[in-house]
Amino acid sequence: MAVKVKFFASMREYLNQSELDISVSGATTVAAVWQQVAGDKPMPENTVCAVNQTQAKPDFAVNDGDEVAFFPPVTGG
Amino acid sequence: MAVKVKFFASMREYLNQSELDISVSGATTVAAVWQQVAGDKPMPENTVCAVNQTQAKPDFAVNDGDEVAFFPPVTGG
Amino acid sequence: MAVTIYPDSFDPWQALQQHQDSRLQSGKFGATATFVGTMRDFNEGDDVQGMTLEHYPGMTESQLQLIIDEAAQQWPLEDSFIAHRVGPILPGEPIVLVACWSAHRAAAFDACRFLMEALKSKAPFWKKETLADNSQRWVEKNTDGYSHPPA
Amino acid sequence: MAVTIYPDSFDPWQALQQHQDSRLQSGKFGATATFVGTMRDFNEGDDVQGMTLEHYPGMTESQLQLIIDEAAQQWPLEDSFIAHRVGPILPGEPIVLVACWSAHRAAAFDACRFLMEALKSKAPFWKKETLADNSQRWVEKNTDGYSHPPA
Repeated sequence: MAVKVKFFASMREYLNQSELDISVSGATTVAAVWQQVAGDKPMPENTVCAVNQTQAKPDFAVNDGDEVAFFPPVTGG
Repeated sequence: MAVKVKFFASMREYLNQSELDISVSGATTVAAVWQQVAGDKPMPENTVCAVNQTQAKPDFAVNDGDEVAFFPPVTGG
Repeated sequence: MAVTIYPDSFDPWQALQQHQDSRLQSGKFGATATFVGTMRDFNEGDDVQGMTLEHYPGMTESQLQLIIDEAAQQWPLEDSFIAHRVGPILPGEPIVLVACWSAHRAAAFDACRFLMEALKSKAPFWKKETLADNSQRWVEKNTDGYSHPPA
Repeated sequence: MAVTIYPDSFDPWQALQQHQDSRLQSGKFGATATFVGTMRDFNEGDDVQGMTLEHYPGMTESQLQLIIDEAAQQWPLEDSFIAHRVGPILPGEPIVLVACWSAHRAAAFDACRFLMEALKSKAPFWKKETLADNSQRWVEKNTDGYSHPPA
Protein backbone atom coordinates (compact mmCIF):
# COMPACT_ATOMS: atom_id res chain seq x y z
CA MET A 1 0.00 0.00 0.00
CA ALA A 2 1.04 3.64 -0.55
CA VAL A 3 1.79 6.01 2.31
CA LYS A 4 2.80 9.66 2.13
CA VAL A 5 5.37 10.61 4.79
CA LYS A 6 6.17 14.17 5.89
CA PHE A 7 8.79 15.60 8.24
CA PHE A 8 8.79 19.12 9.64
CA ALA A 9 11.21 21.51 11.34
CA SER A 10 14.09 19.87 13.24
CA MET A 11 12.76 16.41 12.25
CA ARG A 12 13.13 17.36 8.59
CA GLU A 13 16.73 18.35 9.24
CA TYR A 14 17.42 15.26 11.37
CA LEU A 15 16.40 12.92 8.52
CA ASN A 16 17.25 15.28 5.66
CA GLN A 17 13.85 14.47 4.18
CA SER A 18 10.78 16.65 3.92
CA GLU A 19 8.25 14.55 2.04
CA LEU A 20 8.25 11.19 0.29
CA ASP A 21 5.89 8.48 -0.88
CA ILE A 22 6.66 4.99 0.29
CA SER A 23 5.25 1.60 -0.47
CA VAL A 24 4.49 -0.73 2.44
CA SER A 25 3.56 -4.40 2.30
CA GLY A 26 1.00 -5.69 4.79
CA ALA A 27 -0.27 -4.16 8.06
CA THR A 28 1.79 -1.32 9.40
CA THR A 29 1.94 1.32 12.16
CA VAL A 30 3.29 4.84 12.57
CA ALA A 31 6.40 3.44 14.28
CA ALA A 32 7.00 1.00 11.42
CA VAL A 33 6.70 3.82 8.88
CA TRP A 34 9.34 5.75 10.82
CA GLN A 35 11.67 2.76 10.82
CA GLN A 36 11.21 2.15 7.11
CA VAL A 37 12.22 5.73 6.31
CA ALA A 38 14.71 6.48 9.10
CA GLY A 39 16.48 3.12 9.18
CA ASP A 40 18.56 2.94 12.34
CA LYS A 41 18.01 6.61 13.34
CA PRO A 42 15.86 6.39 16.48
CA MET A 43 12.69 8.45 16.81
CA PRO A 44 13.51 11.30 19.26
CA GLU A 45 11.63 11.00 22.54
CA ASN A 46 9.46 14.09 22.13
CA THR A 47 8.48 13.39 18.50
CA VAL A 48 4.88 14.20 17.65
CA CYS A 49 3.24 11.89 15.10
CA ALA A 50 0.16 12.62 13.02
CA VAL A 51 -1.91 10.45 10.71
CA ASN A 52 -4.04 12.32 8.18
CA GLN A 53 -3.29 15.57 10.02
CA THR A 54 -4.54 14.32 13.38
CA GLN A 55 -2.14 13.52 16.22
CA ALA A 56 -1.60 9.77 16.64
CA LYS A 57 0.48 7.43 18.82
CA PRO A 58 3.36 5.35 17.37
CA ASP A 59 1.28 2.16 17.53
CA PHE A 60 -1.55 3.72 15.48
CA ALA A 61 -2.43 1.60 12.43
CA VAL A 62 -1.70 3.11 9.02
CA ASN A 63 -3.88 2.44 5.98
CA ASP A 64 -3.39 2.67 2.24
CA GLY A 65 -3.34 6.33 1.13
CA ASP A 66 -2.68 7.74 4.62
CA GLU A 67 -0.49 10.76 5.25
CA VAL A 68 1.90 10.18 8.16
CA ALA A 69 3.82 13.13 9.63
CA PHE A 70 6.59 13.48 12.21
CA PHE A 71 7.55 16.74 13.91
CA PRO A 72 8.97 18.20 17.14
CA PRO A 73 6.83 19.94 19.81
CA VAL A 74 5.06 22.94 18.29
CA THR A 75 6.35 26.46 19.02
CA GLY A 76 3.94 28.83 17.29
CA GLY A 77 2.11 31.86 18.62
CA MET B 1 -14.38 78.10 55.56
CA ALA B 2 -15.19 77.50 51.87
CA VAL B 3 -16.03 74.09 50.46
CA LYS B 4 -16.83 73.15 46.86
CA VAL B 5 -19.54 70.49 46.59
CA LYS B 6 -20.23 68.35 43.50
CA PHE B 7 -22.94 65.82 42.69
CA PHE B 8 -22.88 63.37 39.80
CA ALA B 9 -25.30 61.17 37.88
CA SER B 10 -28.40 60.06 39.83
CA MET B 11 -27.18 62.02 42.87
CA ARG B 12 -27.21 65.20 40.81
CA GLU B 13 -30.79 64.50 39.81
CA TYR B 14 -31.80 63.49 43.34
CA LEU B 15 -30.70 66.87 44.74
CA ASN B 16 -31.19 68.86 41.57
CA GLN B 17 -27.73 70.31 42.10
CA SER B 18 -24.53 69.70 40.19
CA GLU B 19 -21.98 72.02 41.78
CA LEU B 20 -22.00 74.74 44.44
CA ASP B 21 -19.72 76.57 46.81
CA ILE B 22 -20.77 76.60 50.43
CA SER B 23 -19.46 78.32 53.51
CA VAL B 24 -19.04 76.24 56.66
CA SER B 25 -18.30 77.52 60.16
CA GLY B 26 -16.02 75.40 62.34
CA ALA B 27 -14.94 71.75 62.03
CA THR B 28 -16.95 69.69 59.61
CA THR B 29 -17.19 66.25 57.96
CA VAL B 30 -18.38 64.84 54.67
CA ALA B 31 -21.69 63.85 56.28
CA ALA B 32 -22.19 67.36 57.67
CA VAL B 33 -21.54 68.84 54.22
CA TRP B 34 -24.22 66.55 52.78
CA GLN B 35 -26.70 67.65 55.45
CA GLN B 36 -25.97 71.33 54.90
CA VAL B 37 -26.71 71.00 51.18
CA ALA B 38 -29.36 68.26 51.14
CA GLY B 39 -31.33 69.33 54.21
CA ASP B 40 -33.67 66.54 55.23
CA LYS B 41 -33.02 64.42 52.12
CA PRO B 42 -31.14 61.38 53.45
CA MET B 43 -27.91 60.23 51.87
CA PRO B 44 -28.75 57.06 49.86
CA GLU B 45 -27.16 53.92 51.30
CA ASN B 46 -24.81 53.20 48.39
CA THR B 47 -23.58 56.80 48.01
CA VAL B 48 -19.87 57.14 47.24
CA CYS B 49 -18.17 60.18 48.78
CA ALA B 50 -14.90 61.75 47.67
CA VAL B 51 -12.76 64.51 49.16
CA ASN B 52 -10.35 66.18 46.74
CA GLN B 53 -11.08 63.47 44.19
CA THR B 54 -10.17 60.61 46.52
CA GLN B 55 -12.80 58.30 47.96
CA ALA B 56 -13.59 59.12 51.63
CA LYS B 57 -15.94 57.91 54.36
CA PRO B 58 -18.81 60.11 55.66
CA ASP B 59 -16.93 60.86 58.91
CA PHE B 60 -13.87 62.13 56.99
CA ALA B 61 -12.85 65.65 58.11
CA VAL B 62 -13.23 68.44 55.57
CA ASN B 63 -10.87 71.42 55.41
CA ASP B 64 -11.04 74.90 53.96
CA GLY B 65 -10.81 74.80 50.18
CA ASP B 66 -11.66 71.11 49.88
CA GLU B 67 -13.74 69.66 47.04
CA VAL B 68 -16.37 67.23 48.32
CA ALA B 69 -18.26 65.02 45.86
CA PHE B 70 -21.19 62.63 46.11
CA PHE B 71 -22.11 60.05 43.50
CA PRO B 72 -23.70 56.61 42.99
CA PRO B 73 -21.69 53.40 42.34
CA VAL B 74 -19.67 53.77 39.15
CA THR B 75 -20.81 52.04 35.95
CA GLY B 76 -18.15 52.81 33.34
CA GLY B 77 -16.27 50.50 31.03
CA MET C 1 1.35 54.76 30.31
CA ALA C 2 -1.42 56.97 29.05
CA VAL C 3 -5.02 57.80 29.75
CA THR C 4 -7.30 59.44 27.17
CA ILE C 5 -10.88 60.62 27.58
CA TYR C 6 -12.72 60.95 24.25
CA PRO C 7 -15.75 63.28 24.09
CA ASP C 8 -16.48 62.00 20.57
CA SER C 9 -16.49 58.65 18.84
CA PHE C 10 -13.05 57.04 18.53
CA ASP C 11 -11.60 54.14 16.58
CA PRO C 12 -9.97 51.77 19.09
CA TRP C 13 -7.80 49.90 16.57
CA GLN C 14 -6.48 53.14 15.13
CA ALA C 15 -5.86 54.51 18.64
CA LEU C 16 -3.93 51.34 19.47
CA GLN C 17 -1.85 51.60 16.32
CA GLN C 18 -1.03 55.25 16.99
CA HIS C 19 -0.17 54.64 20.63
CA GLN C 20 2.02 51.69 19.75
CA ASP C 21 3.85 53.50 16.95
CA SER C 22 4.55 56.57 19.05
CA ARG C 23 5.23 55.04 22.47
CA LEU C 24 6.52 51.51 22.13
CA GLN C 25 9.95 50.38 21.02
CA SER C 26 9.75 47.84 18.22
CA GLY C 27 11.23 44.45 19.12
CA LYS C 28 10.99 44.94 22.91
CA PHE C 29 7.46 43.69 23.46
CA GLY C 30 6.24 40.25 22.46
CA ALA C 31 2.70 40.40 23.81
CA THR C 32 -0.16 42.87 23.50
CA ALA C 33 -3.43 42.10 25.25
CA THR C 34 -6.34 44.43 24.60
CA PHE C 35 -9.97 44.78 25.50
CA VAL C 36 -12.58 46.92 23.77
CA GLY C 37 -16.00 47.51 25.30
CA THR C 38 -18.66 48.47 22.76
CA MET C 39 -22.16 49.76 23.30
CA ARG C 40 -24.80 47.09 22.71
CA ASP C 41 -28.32 47.77 21.49
CA PHE C 42 -29.74 45.70 24.38
CA ASN C 43 -29.23 45.53 28.14
CA GLU C 44 -30.98 43.59 30.87
CA GLY C 45 -33.56 42.31 28.40
CA ASP C 46 -34.47 45.74 26.96
CA ASP C 47 -33.70 47.38 23.64
CA VAL C 48 -31.45 50.40 24.10
CA GLN C 49 -31.29 53.18 21.51
CA GLY C 50 -28.64 55.39 23.08
CA MET C 51 -26.66 56.21 26.18
CA THR C 52 -24.98 59.13 27.90
CA LEU C 53 -21.70 58.60 29.69
CA GLU C 54 -21.07 61.04 32.52
CA HIS C 55 -17.74 61.33 34.31
CA TYR C 56 -16.01 63.33 37.03
CA PRO C 57 -13.40 65.40 35.18
CA GLY C 58 -10.13 65.31 37.10
CA MET C 59 -10.96 62.42 39.41
CA THR C 60 -11.63 60.10 36.46
CA GLU C 61 -8.20 60.70 34.97
CA SER C 62 -6.40 60.42 38.31
CA GLN C 63 -8.20 57.17 39.20
CA LEU C 64 -7.30 55.70 35.82
CA GLN C 65 -3.69 56.75 36.29
CA LEU C 66 -3.68 55.12 39.74
CA ILE C 67 -4.82 51.76 38.43
CA ILE C 68 -2.30 51.97 35.59
CA ASP C 69 0.42 52.61 38.17
CA GLU C 70 -0.85 49.69 40.25
CA ALA C 71 -0.69 47.35 37.24
CA ALA C 72 2.83 48.56 36.41
CA GLN C 73 3.96 47.66 39.94
CA GLN C 74 2.35 44.26 39.81
CA TRP C 75 3.44 43.09 36.34
CA PRO C 76 6.51 43.67 34.11
CA LEU C 77 4.81 45.86 31.49
CA GLU C 78 6.43 47.78 28.67
CA ASP C 79 3.42 50.08 28.52
CA SER C 80 -0.31 50.32 29.06
CA PHE C 81 -3.07 52.51 27.70
CA ILE C 82 -6.65 53.27 28.73
CA ALA C 83 -9.09 55.22 26.55
CA HIS C 84 -12.67 55.91 27.57
CA ARG C 85 -15.54 57.60 25.83
CA VAL C 86 -17.80 60.19 27.50
CA GLY C 87 -20.92 62.05 26.35
CA PRO C 88 -23.77 60.82 24.13
CA ILE C 89 -23.07 57.47 22.51
CA LEU C 90 -24.87 55.13 20.11
CA PRO C 91 -25.05 51.33 19.84
CA GLY C 92 -22.02 49.93 18.02
CA GLU C 93 -19.73 52.72 19.22
CA PRO C 94 -16.71 51.85 21.36
CA ILE C 95 -16.87 52.83 25.03
CA VAL C 96 -13.55 51.72 26.44
CA LEU C 97 -10.18 50.46 25.28
CA VAL C 98 -7.57 48.88 27.56
CA ALA C 99 -4.21 47.66 26.25
CA CYS C 100 -1.10 46.21 27.89
CA TRP C 101 2.26 45.51 26.27
CA SER C 102 4.78 43.15 27.84
CA ALA C 103 7.67 40.90 26.85
CA HIS C 104 5.54 37.85 27.70
CA ARG C 105 1.90 36.99 27.34
CA ALA C 106 1.02 36.04 30.94
CA ALA C 107 1.73 39.58 32.20
CA ALA C 108 -0.10 41.22 29.29
CA PHE C 109 -3.23 39.07 29.74
CA ASP C 110 -3.30 39.40 33.53
CA ALA C 111 -2.68 43.14 33.58
CA CYS C 112 -5.25 43.86 30.85
CA ARG C 113 -7.97 42.06 32.75
CA PHE C 114 -6.93 43.68 36.02
CA LEU C 115 -7.13 47.16 34.45
CA MET C 116 -10.56 46.47 33.05
CA GLU C 117 -11.99 45.20 36.36
CA ALA C 118 -10.33 48.03 38.31
CA LEU C 119 -11.71 50.60 35.87
CA LYS C 120 -15.21 49.17 36.23
CA SER C 121 -15.11 49.34 40.01
CA LYS C 122 -13.05 52.48 40.64
CA ALA C 123 -13.21 55.02 37.83
CA PRO C 124 -16.03 57.59 38.16
CA PHE C 125 -18.13 57.03 35.02
CA TRP C 126 -21.91 56.63 34.97
CA LYS C 127 -24.17 55.34 32.21
CA LYS C 128 -27.67 56.55 31.52
CA GLU C 129 -29.55 54.51 28.93
CA THR C 130 -32.32 55.66 26.62
CA LEU C 131 -34.68 52.76 25.90
CA ALA C 132 -36.74 52.13 22.76
CA ASP C 133 -39.74 54.02 24.22
CA ASN C 134 -37.49 57.07 24.91
CA SER C 135 -37.58 56.52 28.67
CA GLN C 136 -34.24 56.89 30.43
CA ARG C 137 -32.65 54.99 33.26
CA TRP C 138 -29.35 54.99 35.10
CA VAL C 139 -27.41 51.77 34.90
CA GLU C 140 -27.24 50.85 38.58
CA LYS C 141 -24.28 48.54 38.72
CA ASN C 142 -21.77 46.76 36.58
CA THR C 143 -21.99 43.05 35.87
CA ASP C 144 -19.44 40.64 37.21
CA GLY C 145 -16.37 40.30 35.04
CA TYR C 146 -15.67 36.66 35.75
CA SER C 147 -17.32 33.47 34.62
CA HIS C 148 -18.90 31.33 37.28
CA PRO C 149 -19.62 27.64 37.06
CA PRO C 150 -23.32 26.98 36.46
CA ALA C 151 -25.25 26.47 39.71
CA MET D 1 -15.16 32.15 13.00
CA ALA D 2 -12.17 32.50 10.72
CA VAL D 3 -8.57 31.37 10.42
CA THR D 4 -6.03 33.18 8.24
CA ILE D 5 -2.42 32.23 7.52
CA TYR D 6 -0.33 35.19 6.33
CA PRO D 7 2.84 34.42 4.30
CA ASP D 8 3.76 38.13 4.48
CA SER D 9 3.71 40.83 7.14
CA PHE D 10 0.21 41.80 8.29
CA ASP D 11 -1.24 44.65 10.33
CA PRO D 12 -3.18 43.10 13.23
CA TRP D 13 -5.25 46.19 14.05
CA GLN D 14 -6.27 46.61 10.43
CA ALA D 15 -7.10 42.90 10.16
CA LEU D 16 -9.25 43.23 13.28
CA GLN D 17 -11.06 46.23 11.90
CA GLN D 18 -11.73 44.51 8.59
CA HIS D 19 -12.88 41.29 10.21
CA GLN D 20 -15.17 43.17 12.57
CA ASP D 21 -16.68 45.36 9.86
CA SER D 22 -17.36 42.44 7.55
CA ARG D 23 -18.38 39.72 9.99
CA LEU D 24 -19.85 41.25 13.15
CA GLN D 25 -23.26 42.82 13.59
CA SER D 26 -22.98 46.26 15.16
CA GLY D 27 -24.70 46.56 18.55
CA LYS D 28 -24.73 42.80 19.27
CA PHE D 29 -21.32 42.47 20.88
CA GLY D 30 -20.21 44.42 23.94
CA ALA D 31 -16.79 42.91 24.48
CA THR D 32 -13.78 42.26 22.26
CA ALA D 33 -10.69 40.66 23.78
CA THR D 34 -7.63 40.39 21.60
CA PHE D 35 -4.07 39.22 21.82
CA VAL D 36 -1.22 40.05 19.47
CA GLY D 37 2.10 38.22 19.62
CA THR D 38 4.99 40.18 18.15
CA MET D 39 8.52 39.08 17.37
CA ARG D 40 11.04 40.32 19.91
CA ASP D 41 14.69 41.08 19.18
CA PHE D 42 15.74 38.92 22.14
CA ASN D 43 14.95 35.45 23.44
CA GLU D 44 16.38 33.36 26.26
CA GLY D 45 19.06 35.97 26.89
CA ASP D 46 20.27 36.21 23.29
CA ASP D 47 19.84 38.88 20.62
CA VAL D 48 17.75 37.62 17.72
CA GLN D 49 17.95 39.20 14.27
CA GLY D 50 15.30 37.17 12.48
CA MET D 51 13.15 34.08 12.50
CA THR D 52 11.51 31.63 10.13
CA LEU D 53 8.09 30.27 10.94
CA GLU D 54 7.39 26.86 9.46
CA HIS D 55 3.96 25.26 9.48
CA TYR D 56 2.14 22.12 8.30
CA PRO D 57 -0.20 23.38 5.56
CA GLY D 58 -3.60 21.77 5.99
CA MET D 59 -3.12 20.43 9.51
CA THR D 60 -2.37 23.93 10.84
CA GLU D 61 -5.65 25.35 9.54
CA SER D 62 -7.70 22.37 10.70
CA GLN D 63 -6.15 22.44 14.19
CA LEU D 64 -6.89 26.17 14.48
CA GLN D 65 -10.46 25.58 13.34
CA LEU D 66 -10.83 22.82 15.95
CA ILE D 67 -9.78 25.09 18.83
CA ILE D 68 -12.06 27.85 17.54
CA ASP D 69 -14.94 25.34 17.52
CA GLU D 70 -13.98 24.21 21.03
CA ALA D 71 -14.06 27.81 22.31
CA ALA D 72 -17.44 28.40 20.63
CA GLN D 73 -18.87 25.40 22.47
CA GLN D 74 -17.45 26.51 25.81
CA TRP D 75 -18.34 30.23 25.74
CA PRO D 76 -21.18 32.33 24.27
CA LEU D 77 -19.18 34.02 21.50
CA GLU D 78 -20.47 36.20 18.69
CA ASP D 79 -17.32 35.45 16.70
CA SER D 80 -13.65 34.65 16.92
CA PHE D 81 -10.66 35.09 14.66
CA ILE D 82 -7.14 33.68 14.52
CA ALA D 83 -4.45 34.99 12.19
CA HIS D 84 -0.90 33.62 12.12
CA ARG D 85 2.17 34.57 10.20
CA VAL D 86 4.45 32.06 8.45
CA GLY D 87 7.73 32.42 6.55
CA PRO D 88 10.68 34.72 7.25
CA ILE D 89 9.92 37.35 9.89
CA LEU D 90 11.77 40.26 11.50
CA PRO D 91 11.76 41.69 15.04
CA GLY D 92 8.80 44.02 15.57
CA GLU D 93 6.58 42.14 13.11
CA PRO D 94 3.38 40.55 14.37
CA ILE D 95 3.31 36.75 14.58
CA VAL D 96 -0.18 35.96 15.82
CA LEU D 97 -3.53 37.63 16.39
CA VAL D 98 -6.38 36.12 18.39
CA ALA D 99 -9.70 37.93 18.89
CA CYS D 100 -13.00 37.00 20.52
CA TRP D 101 -16.26 38.93 20.42
CA SER D 102 -19.02 38.34 22.95
CA ALA D 103 -21.95 40.15 24.57
CA HIS D 104 -20.06 40.19 27.89
CA ARG D 105 -16.45 40.58 28.88
CA ALA D 106 -15.90 37.41 30.94
CA ALA D 107 -16.51 35.16 27.93
CA ALA D 108 -14.38 37.31 25.62
CA PHE D 109 -11.42 37.38 28.04
CA ASP D 110 -11.62 33.67 28.91
CA ALA D 111 -12.04 32.49 25.33
CA CYS D 112 -9.23 34.71 24.00
CA ARG D 113 -6.77 33.32 26.49
CA PHE D 114 -7.95 29.78 25.90
CA LEU D 115 -7.44 30.16 22.13
CA MET D 116 -3.95 31.52 22.64
CA GLU D 117 -2.87 28.70 24.96
CA ALA D 118 -4.51 26.05 22.75
CA LEU D 119 -2.80 27.48 19.67
CA LYS D 120 0.60 27.40 21.40
CA SER D 121 0.21 23.76 22.41
CA LYS D 122 -1.71 22.27 19.46
CA ALA D 123 -1.19 24.14 16.20
CA PRO D 124 1.75 22.87 14.11
CA PHE D 125 4.04 25.90 13.80
CA TRP D 126 7.78 25.88 14.47
CA LYS D 127 10.15 28.78 15.00
CA LYS D 128 13.78 28.86 13.91
CA GLU D 129 15.72 31.85 15.19
CA THR D 130 18.73 33.54 13.60
CA LEU D 131 20.97 35.00 16.30
CA ALA D 132 23.23 38.05 16.09
CA ASP D 133 26.22 35.90 14.99
CA ASN D 134 24.09 34.43 12.14
CA SER D 135 23.85 31.05 13.84
CA GLN D 136 20.43 29.44 13.76
CA ARG D 137 18.51 27.44 16.33
CA TRP D 138 15.09 25.87 16.63
CA VAL D 139 12.98 27.19 19.48
CA GLU D 140 12.49 24.00 21.48
CA LYS D 141 9.38 24.74 23.47
CA ASN D 142 6.95 27.46 24.28
CA THR D 143 7.00 29.29 27.59
CA ASP D 144 4.23 28.90 30.11
CA GLY D 145 1.31 31.23 29.53
CA TYR D 146 0.35 31.75 33.13
CA SER D 147 1.91 33.74 35.94
CA HIS D 148 3.18 31.83 38.91
CA PRO D 149 3.72 33.17 42.40
CA PRO D 150 7.43 33.76 43.11
CA ALA D 151 9.05 30.75 44.79
